[in-house]
Amino acid sequence: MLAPALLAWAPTISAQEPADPPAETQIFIKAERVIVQPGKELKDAQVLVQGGKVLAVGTDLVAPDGAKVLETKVVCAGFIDPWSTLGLDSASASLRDTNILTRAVDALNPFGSAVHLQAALRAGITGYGVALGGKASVKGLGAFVCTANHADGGLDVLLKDSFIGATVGSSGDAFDRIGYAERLVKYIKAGEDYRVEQVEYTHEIAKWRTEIAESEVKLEKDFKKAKKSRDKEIKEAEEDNKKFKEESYREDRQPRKPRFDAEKEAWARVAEGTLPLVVEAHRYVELSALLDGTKAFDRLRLVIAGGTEVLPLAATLVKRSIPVIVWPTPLGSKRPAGMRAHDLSLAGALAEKDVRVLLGSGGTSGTRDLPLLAALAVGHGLEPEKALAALTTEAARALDMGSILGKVRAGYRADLLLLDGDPISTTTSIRQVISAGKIAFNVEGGQ
Amino acid sequence: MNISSITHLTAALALTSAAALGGDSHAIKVGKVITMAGEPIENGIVLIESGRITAVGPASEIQIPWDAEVFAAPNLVAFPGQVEACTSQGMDRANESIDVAPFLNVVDSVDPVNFFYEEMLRAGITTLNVQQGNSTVIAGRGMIVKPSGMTVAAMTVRPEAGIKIAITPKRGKSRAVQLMILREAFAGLRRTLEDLVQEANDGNDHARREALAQGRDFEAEDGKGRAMTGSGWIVEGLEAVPRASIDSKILPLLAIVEGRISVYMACSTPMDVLHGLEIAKENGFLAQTVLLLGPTCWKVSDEIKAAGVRGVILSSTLEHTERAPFAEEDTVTVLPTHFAEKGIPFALASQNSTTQSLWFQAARCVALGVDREVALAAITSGPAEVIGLSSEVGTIEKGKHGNLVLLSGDPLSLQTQVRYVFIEGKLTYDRTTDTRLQHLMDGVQPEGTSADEPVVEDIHEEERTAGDK
Amino acid sequence: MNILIAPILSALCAVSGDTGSLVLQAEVVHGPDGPIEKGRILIRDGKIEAIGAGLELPEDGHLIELEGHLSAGLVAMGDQTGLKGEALDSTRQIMDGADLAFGYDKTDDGWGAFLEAGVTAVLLTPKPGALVGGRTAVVKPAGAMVQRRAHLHVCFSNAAFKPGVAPTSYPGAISMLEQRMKTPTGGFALLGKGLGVLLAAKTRAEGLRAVAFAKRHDLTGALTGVSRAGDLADELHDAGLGVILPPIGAAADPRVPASAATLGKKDIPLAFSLGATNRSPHALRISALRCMKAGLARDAAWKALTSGAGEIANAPVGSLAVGRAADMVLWSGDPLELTSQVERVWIEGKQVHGDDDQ
Amino acid sequence: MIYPGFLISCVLLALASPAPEAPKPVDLTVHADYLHVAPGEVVRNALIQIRDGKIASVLPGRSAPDGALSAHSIMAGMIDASARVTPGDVAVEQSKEVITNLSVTDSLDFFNPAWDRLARTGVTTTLIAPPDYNVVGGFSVVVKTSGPKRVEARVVTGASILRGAIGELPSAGNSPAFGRPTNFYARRPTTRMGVEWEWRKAFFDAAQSARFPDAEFEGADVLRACLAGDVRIFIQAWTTADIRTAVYLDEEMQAEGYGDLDIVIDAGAEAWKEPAFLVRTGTPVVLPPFPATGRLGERAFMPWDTGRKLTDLGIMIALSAHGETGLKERLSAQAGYAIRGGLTFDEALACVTTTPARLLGVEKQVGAVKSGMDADLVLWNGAPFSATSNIVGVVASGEVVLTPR
Repeated sequence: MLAPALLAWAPTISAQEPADPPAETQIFIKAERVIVQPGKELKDAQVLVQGGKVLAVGTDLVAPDGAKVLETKVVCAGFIDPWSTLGLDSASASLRDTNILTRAVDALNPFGSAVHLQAALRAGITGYGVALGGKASVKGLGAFVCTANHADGGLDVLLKDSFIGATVGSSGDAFDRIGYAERLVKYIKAGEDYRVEQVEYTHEIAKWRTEIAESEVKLEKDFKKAKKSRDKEIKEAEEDNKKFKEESYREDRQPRKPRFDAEKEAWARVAEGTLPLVVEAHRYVELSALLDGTKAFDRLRLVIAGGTEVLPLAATLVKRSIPVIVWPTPLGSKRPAGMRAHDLSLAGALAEKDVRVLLGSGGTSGTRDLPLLAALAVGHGLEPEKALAALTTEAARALDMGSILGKVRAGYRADLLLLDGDPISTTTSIRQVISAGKIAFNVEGGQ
Repeated sequence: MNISSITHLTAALALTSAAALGGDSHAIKVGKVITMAGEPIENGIVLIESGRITAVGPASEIQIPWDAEVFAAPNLVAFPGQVEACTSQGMDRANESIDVAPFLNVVDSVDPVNFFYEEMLRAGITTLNVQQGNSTVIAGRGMIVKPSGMTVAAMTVRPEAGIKIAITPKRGKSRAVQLMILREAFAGLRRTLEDLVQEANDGNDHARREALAQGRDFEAEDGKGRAMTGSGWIVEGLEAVPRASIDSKILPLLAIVEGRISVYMACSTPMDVLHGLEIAKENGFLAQTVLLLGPTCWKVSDEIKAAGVRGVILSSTLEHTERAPFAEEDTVTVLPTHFAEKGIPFALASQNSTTQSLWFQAARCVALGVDREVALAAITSGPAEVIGLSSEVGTIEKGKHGNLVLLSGDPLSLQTQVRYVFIEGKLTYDRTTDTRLQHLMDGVQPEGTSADEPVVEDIHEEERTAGDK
Repeated sequence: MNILIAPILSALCAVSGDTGSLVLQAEVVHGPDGPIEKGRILIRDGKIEAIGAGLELPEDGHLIELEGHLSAGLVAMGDQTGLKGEALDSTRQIMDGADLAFGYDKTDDGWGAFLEAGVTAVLLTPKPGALVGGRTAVVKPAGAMVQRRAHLHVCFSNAAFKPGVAPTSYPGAISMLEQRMKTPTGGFALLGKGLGVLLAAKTRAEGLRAVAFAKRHDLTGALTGVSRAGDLADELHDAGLGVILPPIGAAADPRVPASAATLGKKDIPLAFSLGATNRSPHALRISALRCMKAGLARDAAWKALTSGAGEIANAPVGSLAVGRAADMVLWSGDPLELTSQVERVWIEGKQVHGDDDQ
Repeated sequence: MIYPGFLISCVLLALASPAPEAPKPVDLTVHADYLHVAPGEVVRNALIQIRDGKIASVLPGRSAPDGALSAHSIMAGMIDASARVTPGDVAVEQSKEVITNLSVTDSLDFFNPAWDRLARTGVTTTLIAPPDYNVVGGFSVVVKTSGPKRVEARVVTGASILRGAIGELPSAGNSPAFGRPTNFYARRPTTRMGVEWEWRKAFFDAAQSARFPDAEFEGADVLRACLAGDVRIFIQAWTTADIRTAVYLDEEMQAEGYGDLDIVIDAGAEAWKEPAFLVRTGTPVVLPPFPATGRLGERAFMPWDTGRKLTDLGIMIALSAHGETGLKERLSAQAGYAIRGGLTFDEALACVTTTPARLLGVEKQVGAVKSGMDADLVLWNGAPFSATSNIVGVVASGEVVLTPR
């Protein structure tokens, strides 16, 4: 368990950050609107926060004495960027020598990235999924990190193994690019086989040991007899001075232990669905190749990132409930040649077809832009409610955080935004950002 | 009275040893002895026999054995030979391309005729810990040498003295990959040992069953191995495996985990330090870890203090200047004072024999506000401690190696010169015969020299520049 | 409002029986003097004939009531769309006679993106890479040429230096320009006579040199490319120059939008460019928004996207003023709000983008 | 005739508007246990009063009033006659090998953090020269290392100093012109010999142009001004061969009756090898930073007692750090090394204050702590230049640029 303990060591991100109230201090928020989750709202409601969690949400709560009271127009859950490279040391954001064992947490540099982390926090992003190596075909273990400081001042890593990141078709000709997809499928298959092999071994070895144990008991029982006959044979041998020969002993060979393979072990976790697999792919051919290839693995949890040309495959995505992390960035003429211009309308179009849509920045400093990108997506046909869901509930769910993040709900982690308007509007400004129950950013500066 | 009797005794010893060793007994008389162990001694005498100091004291109290070679320098100051706590110079090449290569040994790379040792000697450094360079993951075993002798054997003070582990990625590697390889190295070691134990046990069981079947009496061979020790993790039952039967390639790794060999850990950035300490803790070698810190690592000094490593070596950059992204002002951090204030004892490192030699580093520390005693310790007793040789070198005390430097004045003054250097009692350096120094200081071209000075590579360069970005 | 109506009616009598006119009404019309609730705008022959609340419908015209905000089209500065290879001639260092207008290709498929983003005027500039890269032009996406010769593009950044070609240095470049200004010919002769100057630079030091040059020869125009021009506010104000800000990306130094705010406070004319890399036109509104968050006043930001940009572009674009070509955008909401969609775009009264249910 | 290079900075001066960062002159009092007014002049317990960026008065035997900056020792702000803070090759016009009508001024970037760092090392005045990729690179300029980030606020009017180089650099990158040259690097000089030849040619042509009007060429006036001794020439010459060349050039011009060049050797690492030439012509030398290990630029070699040797021969020397600011490279460290090489404290002090001030023609304004001069002070926590003392404070034109901790 390297991550939290270790990274909690890094120094506080911002000097001007207000001193946190002691963990016991309660925060009581009164708001005109509390967006519990997209589509579920409370008017003139209150939120009580304690010990890093939301203690209660209601319309008739009263402030306990000693609680710090905040008033605002709107409260909603902190935004989540499921697809970021924020906090990585600059070199590691664009690696190519990664494999499934490389870990994003090993490249997190809270010292170099303080400015960007702070900017993201101020923009309302309280948590993000981070993976290595911009275009590496296998990026390795992605982590889930918070933008605000850990209680002891460092980066707050909620999950050091949140997902596996991969890329398909980042380079090469059409055939190479499909090749990436096929290779990915091979890896997963290998992982699956490896798991099977291990299970078989454990059965065999258990069986072998019991059999041997039984025969051992028998041998012990027959030992005296055996000893007698041996002594007898020795004597006989001496008499007709022949050389005494031990009778040979045979038993079933012990089953061979399968050679340990760290990479296959990790791929096995992907195959059995304990780790989601986030694959960046853009072109139709590669996307369909990937979807076809992974059909067989029914426990695999696939997430598509980018997905520029994924629209025609919407049906499949819906059927297999595969979410798409859309990157609604105005690419302009920098868009890769031969890709259709979906960059801004894609989110809306997918959502229309009931595909689970997430929004990601795919960048280091870009993370702070996520709310802007969401607004642009709305400006191109995504329903505001779906946009908010993409930034909160859906993102949390896709990265195994659904049970503690993304909602303003009792028991959930208190990552909250206090706003003076609609969360998705770009003219709204954020009054306070609460992370793990502490005021991590306050527009008024002080407490 | 007491003292004189002792000296009689030593004299007697000297007589016998003189007979045996042909008079290996020296008395060095100087105006002042800075022992770095207690108050300086005016008009002091240092007695050295068979390479070791047998007595130190004021002339009035020390009786010189009749057979001792007396070296009188009433105007000079004796100072302990300085100790270079970790260097990668003086080897034919500093790095091997293999990532994990603890089976290598710098003994095969140390180059006795390298200019570097001459330079170090000239600067008054008499003990050097030579470790592989930083472009590695787990390096070969290093050694401690003295800058004199024509063969590595002659130079050797301690063989097998530590292993370099680099947390800072080796050239062309990323942090994530570097750390993956490092973790995998130890995880691999553990798996291998576990398998060995398993095999050994299975082997024994089979032998026993065979004996039962054949009706023989069976006494299980108890493993000639040694049980595993260590504070990180332990593989039970390793005693069943004779150490000799373990692949010699991984034995040094086992030595690390069992805490039997020092680790010199190269960390150029604070994040490296955090990862490094974690890995050291996981694998139980924190206590014999020495950190080689880049200029930015002051940012985690609290964690370093808390971790309780064996030692800290500062890079030759003593003042760190950086401009935070989007900031208008530089932030300047004075490293030695910072660590001194945090109560973390540190050793200094030198880059070259002139503007960045150890004594000059110490002088700069004083200039930057470090207590004079602390600064002097950081180039003598401090580094001796760090390399685990404090009982042998670093101060002028009875029982230690006869390593001293005779200076023309205060050790930290610009005008002071290194006049003579004694290593294990032998006069090893004499400024009056140092033609290359005359060349450097006075522009006198020594006959038959190609006057092309060695280029001493600056191993801390990238860190220094890293800070300023 | 009556003041407005009177002349219009007379105008209508005058032009009775011609092709007819069009009156648009929107929830809000962003006129030259600020937003007008339930504003109306009268268009004839592609020109704006009147604007105001409660304009009466001339009998030959018909009224379209629109939902959302109607505003002038945005003006994008410093772009090379449609210039293809023409963006920079590498054979010469000084091309004061070269008109980018000749490189303008209205058929370029890149223009669609501009209409999608509500941009109706674009200032074409050469890529920096020559000391004097040519004369800029103002065009409409897939439409007409508005201004063939807007500025002389002079590059004060080190991008202007090529190995083996004079000048190789800042001092060399400046003295070369000084030489040309002594006895001006070609483009230099037109400076101040209708032709503005576009001073391209990157660093603040280069900016200072550029501004000093303009001041010495009292040239009008704008400084472009200096992201932290705010630090030069006094010099800029003193020399009466405008500023074209490079696109403010996600990674941008927070001091960049802050510096825009500084310029705003000093009333220095502002506009946003798309940079040399042909960013998506959406970058314009995003940049403006960032500056607003950093303290640039709302109407200053809006001006920088429209009329202010028009002035710097040295062309009659970016405003719904009477007499101007009817280049308009219908937004689903507040144009400075990224969630607002571009519903329709008109150029010279003709709808060129959006669903046409006329 | 004004040279275009200057014209620009002059115009800038003309329109000098109060720049945003312009420091409001603040009155300041500084106290020193030991004040090194100038080499050889020490005042105990001195109180220095500063008004409008100038030193108003120096009062001996005073105790430090509350709130006054104070330090163990104080000396004048240092002057580096070869600071080399330029944007690099874009600071010198290479389209001709001899450039006389341009100034490096038009390339300076005062937003560069290097200036603050330089100021914090106690260097308050510098000579900035065009980099040495040309034979003659144009005019240098004397600037302050701190103050408003505007040229007009930083430039100090001193001697007009032309910059040139002998040795490898001016010919580096040039290639002989085969067939039709594609760019101007296909030209002379391609060797040291060529460089030497270009120097001669330049001055010979200039001398001719004085006699025959039709021999006039662009920039000849500047070269004539050099021959007349009105413009000083800093020549970079590392090795003894190059130094010799420079001296011969001067003597040749005299012999021909063309005039008398006012030459200063910059980076004269090997001046110690054949000092006779320099003694003969009374040519001053700016020494490069001392070598940490091995050799210096162009494989020149400078022993640590160079300062001592040249001073004994009466050759005027200044020290330089070439703009380095590291603890062990900065100018104050160079003074320390010179002392290690045998120079006395006062000699070393002169080498970084009064002497460079004279070489730059600004000795009336900077280089000593006297009333009326710029309030440029370096505050030490011990004896200046000693290995165990450090610069703890710096005042430049009355502004505190490094505050004692």
